[in-house]
Amino acid sequence: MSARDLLDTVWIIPALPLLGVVVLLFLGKRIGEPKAGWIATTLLGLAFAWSVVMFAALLSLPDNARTNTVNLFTWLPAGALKVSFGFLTDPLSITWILLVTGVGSLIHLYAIGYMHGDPRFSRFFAYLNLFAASMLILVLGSSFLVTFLGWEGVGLCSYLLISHWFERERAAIAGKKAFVANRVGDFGFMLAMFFIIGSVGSLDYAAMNLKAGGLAHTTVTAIALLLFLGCVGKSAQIPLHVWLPDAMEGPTPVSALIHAATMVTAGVYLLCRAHPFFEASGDALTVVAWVGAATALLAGSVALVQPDIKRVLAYSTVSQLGYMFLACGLGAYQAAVFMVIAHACYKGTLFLGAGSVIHGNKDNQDLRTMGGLRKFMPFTAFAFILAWLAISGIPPLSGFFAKDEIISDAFYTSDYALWIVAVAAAALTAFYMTRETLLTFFGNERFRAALGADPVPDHHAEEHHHEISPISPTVDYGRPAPEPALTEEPHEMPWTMVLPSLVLAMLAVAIGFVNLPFTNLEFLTEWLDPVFRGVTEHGPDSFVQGASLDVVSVTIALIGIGFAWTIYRRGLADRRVDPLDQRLGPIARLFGHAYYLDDGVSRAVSGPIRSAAEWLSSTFDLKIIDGAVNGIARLFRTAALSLRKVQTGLVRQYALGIVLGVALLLLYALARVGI
Amino acid sequence: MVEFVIFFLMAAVALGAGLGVVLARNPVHSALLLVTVLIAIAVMFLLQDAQLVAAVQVIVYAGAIVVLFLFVIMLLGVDQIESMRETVRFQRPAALALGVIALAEVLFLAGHHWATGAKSASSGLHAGAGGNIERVARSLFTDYLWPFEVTSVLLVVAVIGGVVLARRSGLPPDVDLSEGGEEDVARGEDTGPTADEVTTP
Amino acid sequence: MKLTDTYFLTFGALLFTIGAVGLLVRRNVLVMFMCVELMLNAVNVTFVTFAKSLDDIRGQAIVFFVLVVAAAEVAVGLAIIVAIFRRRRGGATADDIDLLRG
Amino acid sequence: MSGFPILTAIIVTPIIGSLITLCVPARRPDVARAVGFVATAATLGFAAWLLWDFKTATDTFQFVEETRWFDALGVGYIVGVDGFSIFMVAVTALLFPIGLLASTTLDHRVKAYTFWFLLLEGAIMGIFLSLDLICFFVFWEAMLVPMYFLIAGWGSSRRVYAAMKFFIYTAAGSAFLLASILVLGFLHQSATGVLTFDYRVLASWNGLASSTEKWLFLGFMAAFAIKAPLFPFHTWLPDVHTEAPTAGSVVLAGVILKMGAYGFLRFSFELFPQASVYFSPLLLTLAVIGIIYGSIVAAMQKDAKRVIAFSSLAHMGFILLGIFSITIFGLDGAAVTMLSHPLTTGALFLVIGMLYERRHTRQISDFGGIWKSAPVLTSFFLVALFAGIGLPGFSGFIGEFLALLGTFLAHRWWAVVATAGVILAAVYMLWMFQRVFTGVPDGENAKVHDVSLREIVVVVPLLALSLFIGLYPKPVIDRVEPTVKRVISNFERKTNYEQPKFDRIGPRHGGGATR
Amino acid sequence: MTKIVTPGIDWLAVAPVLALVAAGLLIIMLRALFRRATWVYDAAIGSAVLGIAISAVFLWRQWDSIRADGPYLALSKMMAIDGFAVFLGVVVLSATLLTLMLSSEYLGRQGIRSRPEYVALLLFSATGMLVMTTANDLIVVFVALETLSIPLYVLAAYDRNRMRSLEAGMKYFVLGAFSSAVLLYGIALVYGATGTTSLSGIADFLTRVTLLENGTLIAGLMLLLVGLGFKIAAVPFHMWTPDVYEGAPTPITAFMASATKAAGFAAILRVLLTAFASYSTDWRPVIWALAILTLLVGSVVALVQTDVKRMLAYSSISHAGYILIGLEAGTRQGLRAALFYLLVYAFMVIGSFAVVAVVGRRDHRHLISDYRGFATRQPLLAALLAFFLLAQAGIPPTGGFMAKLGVFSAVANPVSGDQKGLSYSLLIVGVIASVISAFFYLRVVVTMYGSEADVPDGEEVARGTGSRISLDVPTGLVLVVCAVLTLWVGILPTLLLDFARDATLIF
Repeated sequence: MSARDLLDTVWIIPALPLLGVVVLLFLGKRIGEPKAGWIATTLLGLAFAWSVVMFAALLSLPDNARTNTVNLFTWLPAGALKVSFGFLTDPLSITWILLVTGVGSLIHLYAIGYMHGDPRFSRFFAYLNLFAASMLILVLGSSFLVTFLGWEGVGLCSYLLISHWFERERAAIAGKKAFVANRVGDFGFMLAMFFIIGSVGSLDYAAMNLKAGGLAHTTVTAIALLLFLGCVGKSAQIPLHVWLPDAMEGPTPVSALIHAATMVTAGVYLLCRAHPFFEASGDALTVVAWVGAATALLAGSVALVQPDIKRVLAYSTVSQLGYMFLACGLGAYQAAVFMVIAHACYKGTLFLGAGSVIHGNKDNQDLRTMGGLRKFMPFTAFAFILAWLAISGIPPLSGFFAKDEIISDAFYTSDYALWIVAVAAAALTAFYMTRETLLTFFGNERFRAALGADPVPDHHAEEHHHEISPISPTVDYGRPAPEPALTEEPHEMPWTMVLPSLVLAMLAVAIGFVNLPFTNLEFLTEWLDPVFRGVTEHGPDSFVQGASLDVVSVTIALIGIGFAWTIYRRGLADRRVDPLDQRLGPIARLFGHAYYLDDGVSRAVSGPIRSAAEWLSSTFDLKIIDGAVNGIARLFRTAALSLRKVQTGLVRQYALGIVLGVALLLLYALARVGI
Repeated sequence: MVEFVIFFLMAAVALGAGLGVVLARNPVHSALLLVTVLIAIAVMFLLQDAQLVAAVQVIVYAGAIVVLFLFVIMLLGVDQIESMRETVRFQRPAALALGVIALAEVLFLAGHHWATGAKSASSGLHAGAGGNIERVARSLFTDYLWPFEVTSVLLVVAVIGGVVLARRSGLPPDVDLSEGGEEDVARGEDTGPTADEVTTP
Repeated sequence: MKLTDTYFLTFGALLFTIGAVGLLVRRNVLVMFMCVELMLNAVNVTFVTFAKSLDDIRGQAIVFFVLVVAAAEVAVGLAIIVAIFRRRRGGATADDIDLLRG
Repeated sequence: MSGFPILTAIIVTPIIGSLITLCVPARRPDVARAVGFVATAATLGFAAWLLWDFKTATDTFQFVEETRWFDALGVGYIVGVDGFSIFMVAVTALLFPIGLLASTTLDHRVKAYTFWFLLLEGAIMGIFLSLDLICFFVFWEAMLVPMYFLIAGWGSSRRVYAAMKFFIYTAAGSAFLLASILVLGFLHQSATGVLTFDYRVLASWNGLASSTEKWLFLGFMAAFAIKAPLFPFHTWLPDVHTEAPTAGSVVLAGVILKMGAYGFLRFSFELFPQASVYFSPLLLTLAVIGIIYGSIVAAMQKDAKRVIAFSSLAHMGFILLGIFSITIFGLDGAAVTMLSHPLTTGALFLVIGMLYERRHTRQISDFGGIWKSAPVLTSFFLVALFAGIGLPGFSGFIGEFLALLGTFLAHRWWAVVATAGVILAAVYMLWMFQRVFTGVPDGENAKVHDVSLREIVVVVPLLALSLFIGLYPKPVIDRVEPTVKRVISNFERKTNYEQPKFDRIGPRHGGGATR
Repeated sequence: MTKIVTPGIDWLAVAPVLALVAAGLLIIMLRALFRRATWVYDAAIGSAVLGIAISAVFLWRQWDSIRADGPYLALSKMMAIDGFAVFLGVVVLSATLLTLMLSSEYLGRQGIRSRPEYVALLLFSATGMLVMTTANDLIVVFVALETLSIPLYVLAAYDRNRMRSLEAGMKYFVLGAFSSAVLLYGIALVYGATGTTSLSGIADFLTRVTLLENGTLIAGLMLLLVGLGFKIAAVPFHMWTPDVYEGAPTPITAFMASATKAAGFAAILRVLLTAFASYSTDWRPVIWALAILTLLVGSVVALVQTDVKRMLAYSSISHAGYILIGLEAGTRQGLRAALFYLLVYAFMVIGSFAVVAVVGRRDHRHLISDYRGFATRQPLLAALLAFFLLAQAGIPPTGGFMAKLGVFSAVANPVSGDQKGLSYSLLIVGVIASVISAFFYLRVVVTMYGSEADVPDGEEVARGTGSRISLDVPTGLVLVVCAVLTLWVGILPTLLLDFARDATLIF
């Protein structure tokens, strides 16, 4: 069996979780609680194993032949268009499936513990598996259309998983919001596909690689920007990022898997995959870079003041995704991929940690009522702290290498404005992550305020997962901190939750070594090189330049950490007051409300847009259009009623009618005869 | 010239009496004026070489039909002066106007010489043997044999109709099996779904 | 001055109009019937005049049919009136009979 | 199967069934139902057989049967299928037994209900199979009566108004259709001396003056645009949908709306190719307005059925968009959507009907939290919802994608606006879903019981089929496309219309910029 | 005095008429001889049926002879024996027979007296109609018109206990007499202009002679149209129709709607297509205008009626409009369509009135609201009424559709180029009117089927129809015959279409 034959079996990878979906959907109830989770996890684990096999198989090929397409069947044969349902294996897709299956498996495992006691346990895992399958189809697809299938599939799963606790209104709304925002992106994706068919004549990536360079600039820019719109939606870039913070209404494993590690990076994947269009356009790249940079900065600033443990992470994710887009916009696709991998590890760890904290705090997510938890949850705290250092860019952790490469690339391409933005965002990152870590695990134990109080009868404790409170656990900026409701001290999580955190934390520490910024040690870059052949790379002019830029990065990170340390070292003196709010004043409110973008949109939607639609449906449709229809009927009726009045019942008037007829006919005769 | 005078005299009488029929307030007077019209017209028939028709006009029309009218007037006891006030709005002016218009139209259409047809060769007014009576008879029994026969049915019908309708019904007047509150029903009636109901939501 | 057909025909038209208008303006059903008789007589005049001008005896023969029809109509018409008067005494003008309308 | 008049069998079987139903005593509703099931199942069997035997390689009409009906007007009974009609027949045959099965909860006047329902099926089959214009019109008009009685007899509160509106509105359109058919036939007669209403003959005739062609096109359009419905002629649709019984809504949305689109495809295109090209911008515009407008108005509805009704308006907009793009992709897409929409919307209506049976209300505000009390039912709705809003993997996506693609290639900006409808579809459907199914159920909503086996049997085939077509549309497209190509080549032969070139957009040589 | 030689009598030509007259006279004699006998009525019906049967047999013989030897004129050219006459004769006889059957029990149920005379009058009226169908002379037209009308005046007023019936008779009489005077004046003018009253003679004259001044002729033609338009209830000469149809005994209403309309159209078709064929450019616009007015007024005013009979009266006005469409086309195809329409319409309308007659309330009102929930009380009758109404609305597969298809195709296929616009516009108005008319037919159907939920407190039930319905055998037979024929023509129209075609071929 040759390597290529082996690679033809790549379909097994998405098929495994898909099998899980079928099994769990139809038999989930019967399988019951822990087993359903184990089935899902095992299947994804097997997929990971098979991904490793695929990786090895691909590795065994010479590096310029590391691509293999397997067509399963003809999906859409319409007219001159033939779209196959096919899978493409190349270094890019292999990287992503390793990531998806690997991180996915860990988070599945984590979810077994996290979702314990949930009434819809098996369904949750069915959705998770469906998500994994969709994501795998997305990255393995051999054409835009197959990718789009996965693209929409992950959107669907995102919707279902965010709304998993649909009893909570906010969860339901958040799911809807996510889907709709993604649809706005899909609008771009679909139009881009039409453009591609119209210009390239095929949706296959192979055809794209061949022909993209030969297209007119306007066309290729239009394609690139429309695709980019899709990426913006999926990867929560400005201005479509609004759904991601709300998506935190979903269970935390979902946030970790979908809204941090994998799905949101699909936009980056698509940028990488469709880079020939972007490269051919050039202008589109500039747009990508600036949108990415702006997102990194603005989302970072919003994260500064958020009181909710998950929301900080959500805005952080948006910000980090901005870095990845910035990298793509600079043409540093390998750097973007590197960042994706590193981010998946450390952000995954952070989310899992946050989940554990929330779990251990009776669903409380408010940073202001935590503090000092490291004593109660030592493993969790350990993993979280490692990831915090990684994301803050402390060498030699993975975050340092990944982020530093992007920031440096901005410098190398002489986009100094971008470089400054990137550096500023890095400072923000260091600050808000430090703030979160300190408020959670260090400082005064603010949750204790409740422990002294009357113990609340605890008969709900056993089944607090079963009954979902209709109030959202996430905390909006400006909402007063809730009274702590803990009736016992926080506790460490079971091993199913701790183990994945620790493994991911280790990866977050170590994964940076796959792409060290030294010649011959850039394993990842070289591995991906066949995919991005033809893309100009920028490197440091000299070792000194590179080294000094690194120093700048680290310094900036340390400054951010230092600021946060001075403010939050002892936690909060008063849990109602965040000192940062006082220092920043009105700017804090601006940050806290995310520049009022959500408010503005929702005010517009519930205000003028909604009343316009209301007018359309109640006045225009019913009164004007239907009114015209009924008006015709009424017209006839009015005519009938007036004609009916003529029929007086008086025979003499009837005779008058006859005479009138006589007079008219004779008049006609006169006209006819011509007198 | 004599003919001329007779014609105008008769025309004036006929038209005047005709107007009288319309304007007389007592139906008996109308009937009597109708007789006058009929006799004046009979004279005109004589002017037109229609002797038989003139005779029949007097005998049948004046003698039978108008008498029938008078008979019914008396039978029903409506031989009294009635109000001439018009209760229906615009009926009179409209009737007058339309009548005059229609008349004017006919006259305009007819122009100066009404008849445009070629003279009939076969059944001329004076052709053939015999007098006017015989010639009319010949026409009736040859040309118009079929309608002539059909009129017999007409007369039978008239007889039956008269008998059937004028026969006493056996019910006292003004008591109607069905009439109970008929007027009421006719006005504020409960109707089916009106067009409004089915056209508007 | 010659007595032409036109005089007779115009007379006929006038009489016809009087009859027609009379029917429109009178409420007494009996008088209305009389007006119909006026109209029929006007037609008769017309027929007889045309018979003369066309030199066609058939025009005179037609008058007989008109006569018969008029007689039959009057008989039936008067019978209907009698029947109506049997049902409702007094006030049986044409305007009173208006149950059916709309 | 040579010689067996299968098409006639498809038309006549339900009609015979209905006549048998008439003979069933009224106190035996079970027997009437059984007759109904047998008749519809037999029809489904015939349809399946037809589908099996349908040849993919040819673009002519198959299984043609031809007899003279009455010579006085040269009218014949001519039936045949091609790629456009085959799937409409199939989906009709599928929806009727399902509709009947969904109506088993009905407990009054079952006999009459079954009678009308079967009659309706026969008439609809006749519409899709007739190749003689008069014959077609007879079925087209006859279909109104059973539908009218179904709505008026078994609808909800304002059924009288709705039934009347449906009847009069559609009859108004078809009146002009009849006039145009007659004028067309007689113009053909005076030009060629042959009086016939045989579609195939008239379609191959090319002797209409272009102004005449436009007028006749408008006459046909009056009927089809109302039935479809096209934007300003849609107001009967929500009223009728809301009031009709569940099975009525299913058939209405599934098949009857498609008759308008089918009419355009079958008749307007080949009979009046020049006028079709001439009017296509107008119709495209109306279709696009329909998509956007339908979506916006759907979002604002308070009645769940009205939401779906307006969503049908939007979906029909996609179909008409595909049709009037006059491209192979567009027509393919329209044909696929015509097959797909009955499946998804049918399922949606079925689920709404089930909810109505449980709660006796369709007001969105009366619901809440159904997902908790009836999770399987909700899953059905959810799947149908996503299938309906064009999620890839379901049939709706294939259809919409191709329709939009065709439009994009021929008329770019219309497609751009129409694609925005994809966003709106998600908005109104998910908003309704959120209000009806999510949240904590209270009172009555908490007592809603989940689906029964019968209800599963009713819904699952539709959704499964939608999924199958979405993942493997090849069998459908293979059967549709020869006919599509025939129509397109007819356009290219008779008019100076040209299919947009496949990959004409912006090659670097040749002007550079996109048009 | 010379001997008057009467023309030879063509006995076959007059036989159908004679058969009816003989039956009528027999009834009168029986009635006169056996005044108190109760069997006279049965005997009257028997002899009437016999008379109709014999008449029909002779019509059939005429048909054979016409097919063999072609049409001919009889009795000094007063009669035209042709396919047209036979076809409409069949319509008249069928309508008469069906009316008779409908009346047989109705009279007793309504307490109407003088029943044998009723039958006789019906036969005499039919006699007039048969004469009308064969008329080839304006005088025959006039005499026939009176012969068919005067019995109808009496019959309309026949229910003397009921003021409405008398009122109907009175109105019909006054206006009928008035309009026949107008008609007669028209005949006089035409006679004056052409020197003849014979239809074929007028045609000869008009083709032979080109009139320089044809004012008199045109005026006469217009007045003829007024008189004949009155009989077919064309707008604006229609105003008697609703009142008379509503007031008259229901079988008589059915008779008027079917047979009288056929006879009226027989006259107007013959006059226009035989005598004035060469003047078609003059009368076609008039017919066009009358058709449009008739279609629209008839169907629009019917929308707001509350009484079923009155609604059907207006609908019959609009049906006259459809037949006028066929006439307007002025072609053989149009004539054929008009004839076919008349035949089919007769069955539809008699069927409708038959149901109405059966369910009539004791106080003789027929409010649509009385039909509320009728379908649940009398499912069969309701179904039949619905069927007839839908047929009248022109819904396939019923005869009504085929009839409308016929007239529409006639105007869709105009002969001459210059009047295409007129024809096409008529086509449009026709189809619009058919939509409007669907509305009011459906209103009744809706009332019967739609609203059984809101029936009744007890009072409503007592007032409502259907509680005391006794469907007698003859009426049942009428319903079945009408329904079967209407459906049969709708599905397999060939036989009757061919009949209509042959009737016009040998015109």
